[in-house]
Amino acid sequence: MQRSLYLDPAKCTGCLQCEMACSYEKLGEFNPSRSLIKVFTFHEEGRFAPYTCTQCDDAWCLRACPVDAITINLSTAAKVVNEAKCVGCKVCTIACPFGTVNYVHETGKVGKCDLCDGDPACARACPTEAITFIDANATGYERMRAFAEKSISAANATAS
Amino acid sequence: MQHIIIGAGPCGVVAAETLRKKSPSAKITLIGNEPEPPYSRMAIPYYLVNKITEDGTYLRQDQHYKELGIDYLSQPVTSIDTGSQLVTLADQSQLPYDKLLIASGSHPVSPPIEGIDLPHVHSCWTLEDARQITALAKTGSNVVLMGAGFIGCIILESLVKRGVNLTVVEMSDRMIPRMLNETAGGLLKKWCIKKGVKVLTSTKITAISESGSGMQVALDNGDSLLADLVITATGVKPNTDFLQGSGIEVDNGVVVNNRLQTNIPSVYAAGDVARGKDFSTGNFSVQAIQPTATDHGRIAALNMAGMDVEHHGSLNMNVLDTLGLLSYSFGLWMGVEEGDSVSLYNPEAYQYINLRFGVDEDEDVLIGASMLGDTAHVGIVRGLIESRIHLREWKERLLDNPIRLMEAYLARTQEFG
Amino acid sequence: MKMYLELYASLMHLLPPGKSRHQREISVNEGTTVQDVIESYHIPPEMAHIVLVNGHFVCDERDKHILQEGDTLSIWPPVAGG
Amino acid sequence: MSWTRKILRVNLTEGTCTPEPLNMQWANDYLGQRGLATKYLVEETDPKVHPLSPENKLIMATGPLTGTMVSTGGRYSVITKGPLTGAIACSNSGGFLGNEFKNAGWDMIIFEGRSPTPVYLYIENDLAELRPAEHLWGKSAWEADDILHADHQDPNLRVAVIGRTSENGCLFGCVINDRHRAAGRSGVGTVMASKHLKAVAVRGTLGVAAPHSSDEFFKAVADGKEVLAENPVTGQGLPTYGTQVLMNVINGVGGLPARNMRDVGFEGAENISGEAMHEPRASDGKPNLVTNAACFGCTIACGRISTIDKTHFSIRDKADKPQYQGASGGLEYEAAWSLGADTGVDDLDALTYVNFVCNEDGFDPISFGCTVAAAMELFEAGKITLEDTGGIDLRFGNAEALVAVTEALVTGEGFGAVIGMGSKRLCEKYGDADLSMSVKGLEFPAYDPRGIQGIGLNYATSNRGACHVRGYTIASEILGIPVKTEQTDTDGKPELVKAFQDATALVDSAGICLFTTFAWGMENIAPQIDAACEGDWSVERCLEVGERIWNLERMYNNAAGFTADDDKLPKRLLKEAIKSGPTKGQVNRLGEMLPKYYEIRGWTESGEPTPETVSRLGL
Repeated sequence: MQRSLYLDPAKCTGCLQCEMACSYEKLGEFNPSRSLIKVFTFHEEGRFAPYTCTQCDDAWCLRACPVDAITINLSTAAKVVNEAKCVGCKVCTIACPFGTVNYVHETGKVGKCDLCDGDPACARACPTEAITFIDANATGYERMRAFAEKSISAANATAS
Repeated sequence: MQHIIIGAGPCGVVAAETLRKKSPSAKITLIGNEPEPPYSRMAIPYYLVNKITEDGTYLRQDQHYKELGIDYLSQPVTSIDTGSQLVTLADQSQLPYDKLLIASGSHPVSPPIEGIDLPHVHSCWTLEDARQITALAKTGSNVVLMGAGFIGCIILESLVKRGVNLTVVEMSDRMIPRMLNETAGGLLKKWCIKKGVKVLTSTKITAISESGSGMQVALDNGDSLLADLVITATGVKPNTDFLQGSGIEVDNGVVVNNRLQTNIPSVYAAGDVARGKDFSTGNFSVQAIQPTATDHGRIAALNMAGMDVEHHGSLNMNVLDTLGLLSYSFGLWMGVEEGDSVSLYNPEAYQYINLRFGVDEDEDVLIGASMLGDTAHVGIVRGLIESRIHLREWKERLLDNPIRLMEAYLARTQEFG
Repeated sequence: MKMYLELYASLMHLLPPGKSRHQREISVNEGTTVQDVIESYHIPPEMAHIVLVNGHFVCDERDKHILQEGDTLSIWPPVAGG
Repeated sequence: MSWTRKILRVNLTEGTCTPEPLNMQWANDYLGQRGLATKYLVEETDPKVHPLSPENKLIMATGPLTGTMVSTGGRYSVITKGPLTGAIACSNSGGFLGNEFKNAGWDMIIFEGRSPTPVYLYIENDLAELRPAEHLWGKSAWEADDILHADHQDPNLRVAVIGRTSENGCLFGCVINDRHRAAGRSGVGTVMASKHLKAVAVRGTLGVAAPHSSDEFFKAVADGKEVLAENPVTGQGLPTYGTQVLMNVINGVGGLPARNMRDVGFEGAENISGEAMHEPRASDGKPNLVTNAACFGCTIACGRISTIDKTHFSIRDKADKPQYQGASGGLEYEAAWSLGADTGVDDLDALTYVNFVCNEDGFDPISFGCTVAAAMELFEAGKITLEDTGGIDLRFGNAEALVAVTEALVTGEGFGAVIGMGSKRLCEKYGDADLSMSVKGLEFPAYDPRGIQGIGLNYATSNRGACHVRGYTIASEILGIPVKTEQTDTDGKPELVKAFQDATALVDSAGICLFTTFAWGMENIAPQIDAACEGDWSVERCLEVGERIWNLERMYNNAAGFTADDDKLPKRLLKEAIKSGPTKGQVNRLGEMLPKYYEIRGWTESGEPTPETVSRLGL
């Protein structure tokens, strides 16, 4: 069964355990600035929004990559950056309309969420179940995907 | 069904792959005209600094085309007979097609000045050009880069890293004039100078002549420069010469409709060669950028496969890394008349952000942006522009502080705040 | 006899309908203990953490503490602050 | 690995920023943050220095667990000599700044001297430099925070900043970080202002290295988080109701002081309680409380994020102040008590507004509320007049007066300047020093020492003056954590106070939040320190370090001129019995507890550590 990250802003307290877990998983250090999941704070509204790649079907990043460095992990459906191939051209960072691929100065490559091979560290670390890794069909992160399909695809092309 | 795709850049390759997905049994032929397997020009700067080897520029793995059942030929196309639906190759062989995609890309153009044909004057477009430049751009070599546009700025870093004495000569008043305004272009120039590059703006090269073992480059201000290598990066033009006489309408690029179809119904055009629809203006023009090329490739292929898919236009956008300073532009980055805009300018930190908003009912819609410096989650600029989201109260907040763009995006797409 | 029951924090929802935020006048039989009230209002035993009668702690022996007419029994779940 | 082993020394007089290695011997003896920074202060400054002179130093320090995945591991403290008290000041703050310091590669920043002109410190990893802050001086903490974010075009910048009150000389100015977290007490912000240091803006991207013993570390961390999640207080009570759940509890047990501690028990308590914050209000059907919120790394998330009723008098006509129209931090229990019960005001929106202003302009709501309360008592007694207050009708319970005096404090003009002196100086000025409800010049928090004996001993002996979070015996005396002790007994309280004080000193030095101790004992904390830090950090060693820190602070105060005579409570709490309620008739019996406390501390009768104690603790 395909599983996806389900991000629920209503449950997020903004503690950033997810950012530490992500950076530890990827870098072996606690470094929120290099986390691939990011929590945004809405001060006036008193809301927190954890945010990362939805692994969208359309995969603008993958399509935009000039050197085939972004591929699909067949078991998780994650769009994964192959660091050995990425040249750091950054085209994917402007192509992804969700802003979830970022250039990483330290490596000279881009970074994005790869679902940790099917066991996302962020979801494990989240104390409030604001981040869960669940059956893809049940995820409300369809909200993001619906947004993707509704607006971006529509803007770019529609099948009639 | 026989599909032929002329051009093996990113556009052609994506089109071939899309066709294979949608038409499992169709015969697909992809025709390139360089000796190498399909590769990406975007990767050349990284090849120049030995970050990758040549095969690191290849668009796909070796066996990819074979595995997908895509025939790949490397042969220049000399002509097309749209009446009998035949493509003629340089070796005089002919290939029949049912649907044809012209994705032949573009080529660099150089200004008609004296000495432009000298052996050590090169453009930087193909892998072969890159090999030549690698051979000539050695530590301590005097190199003159003609043009500080996209291509010029992309290869700037590789030249500096190769240790050459670099002078950039740009006839416009600033660097990357098609992407940055005076403020941002000026800041980028300051950055390059800080990094040890000589940058001459509002300056033209008038002639190049041989001088001893090198060359002498004459400037319109009366000065001259010594050069072991001159690299021209003064723009590109669509590759349409081979379409002469085919009946396919060309007007500074192949004319297409919003299904990327030419005036000949069985022929489509896409990528740098096509005058596709611009998302922001609704007009048809050549964008010559990578994301548009792959958009085009995909949509043209879907239509070729018999689907009816309308292209609503591609967003003109760019990202450049010039000696470590990132610059971005999206959509109508110069704005529209009467539209609101906001900028933040922090020259000490080499940071600049400028947002542009629409007018009338779109007064709270982001229509363009340009930035200098690191911008996290920058893709949402595309998201905001292409989805035409009304920012509502967030527009005021952005006018107050444009760095809150990501918050605005999340608030308005996740419907809180 | 009449007495007052006060429930606070997450126990508030166990109060019968009424106007005051926390307090209800309730009728109990003579001889009713603190424990009897806790049980009859379905307050989970581990949630009856701070138990006061007229502001005085009833720590152990809740089942022996017999309530009097007019007493106020106040109950909180485990809470803390600083 | 736990410590970055690097400290930054900022000489404001010279304008220099110099890195130096952390003294690891001291780190082994004092762990970090509160303890370690105090050691530096003790070694580097004369205890008799004037707190607002260039010779005083101000230290911002993280703990070894700051920036790690240990729950609540995001704390930092500000250590200096406090201007309100003249005693050691150590104010602890959450939010996100501590982590950012650590990620930029610094354990500690020592500020010394005084800049000739306003500056702020900008830190981006190894880059640290003083930059001009003329454009920030005179701005509120929130405005300055906004400007710094915009100037640096960096949404991820973390900022610690002082407000206008500190600049104007208010003696209880805070250092505000992340808009509504504060190193709040003793006037540490005022010291920062005296150095012409407006703000510290930090960006750290270096990462905090993995602990040396990572398997054990993650096991200890996971165990710790599980304990917090399963404990009803840290797992449910605090996230739902925050600290404000205490308002009704403390009122219910006869421990809530009111009206400058003239009364015990406040009839308006439930209107300003945690429960009331959940209730929909009449105007828009929304509750005051928007959400709970966490500080960095915290799996409890007790923070309150609230809004003010848009129709409320405090903001109704302030369309030009959009910062009060949306959500922000507060109310927490202490602020709700000091601004509310102690002034007799039970208007939740007025308190929320005043609390926002405390955050926006960086001043301690406890000291402020208590000072206003003292002024109200003096006003009602006719010793402060309408002329003194500039027309503010400063009676107990007058919410408009509370708001007016708050706004006066921000400008620092007229009566605002008087309030800014704190209650001790204010009461002395108006001829009734006994009305200042303070110890060593620091105003009381929200627990009445007459109704709760142990906390009275803690207040009297707390090294920074009347402070609940130096030894929060309320946990035991009222809340039954870890075990219930009788609130009106004095037996066993010296031991209880010492145990809480020592444990707290350790927790405050580790980089974690004191609130974990509602669920964690030292047996949960020590393994996390042990796995993160080199050396063997047993429970025993942790407690010894805590005791060492306590004694170090004490010796600093003694050297600064404090004596046993300063370990006292205001007369009111010793003589005026509680008039009504469950604790009727009680006074604090400090005299029964203090000698025993000195004895178990290993102090002389005059309150000085004996030579044996000094030697036992290696001081």
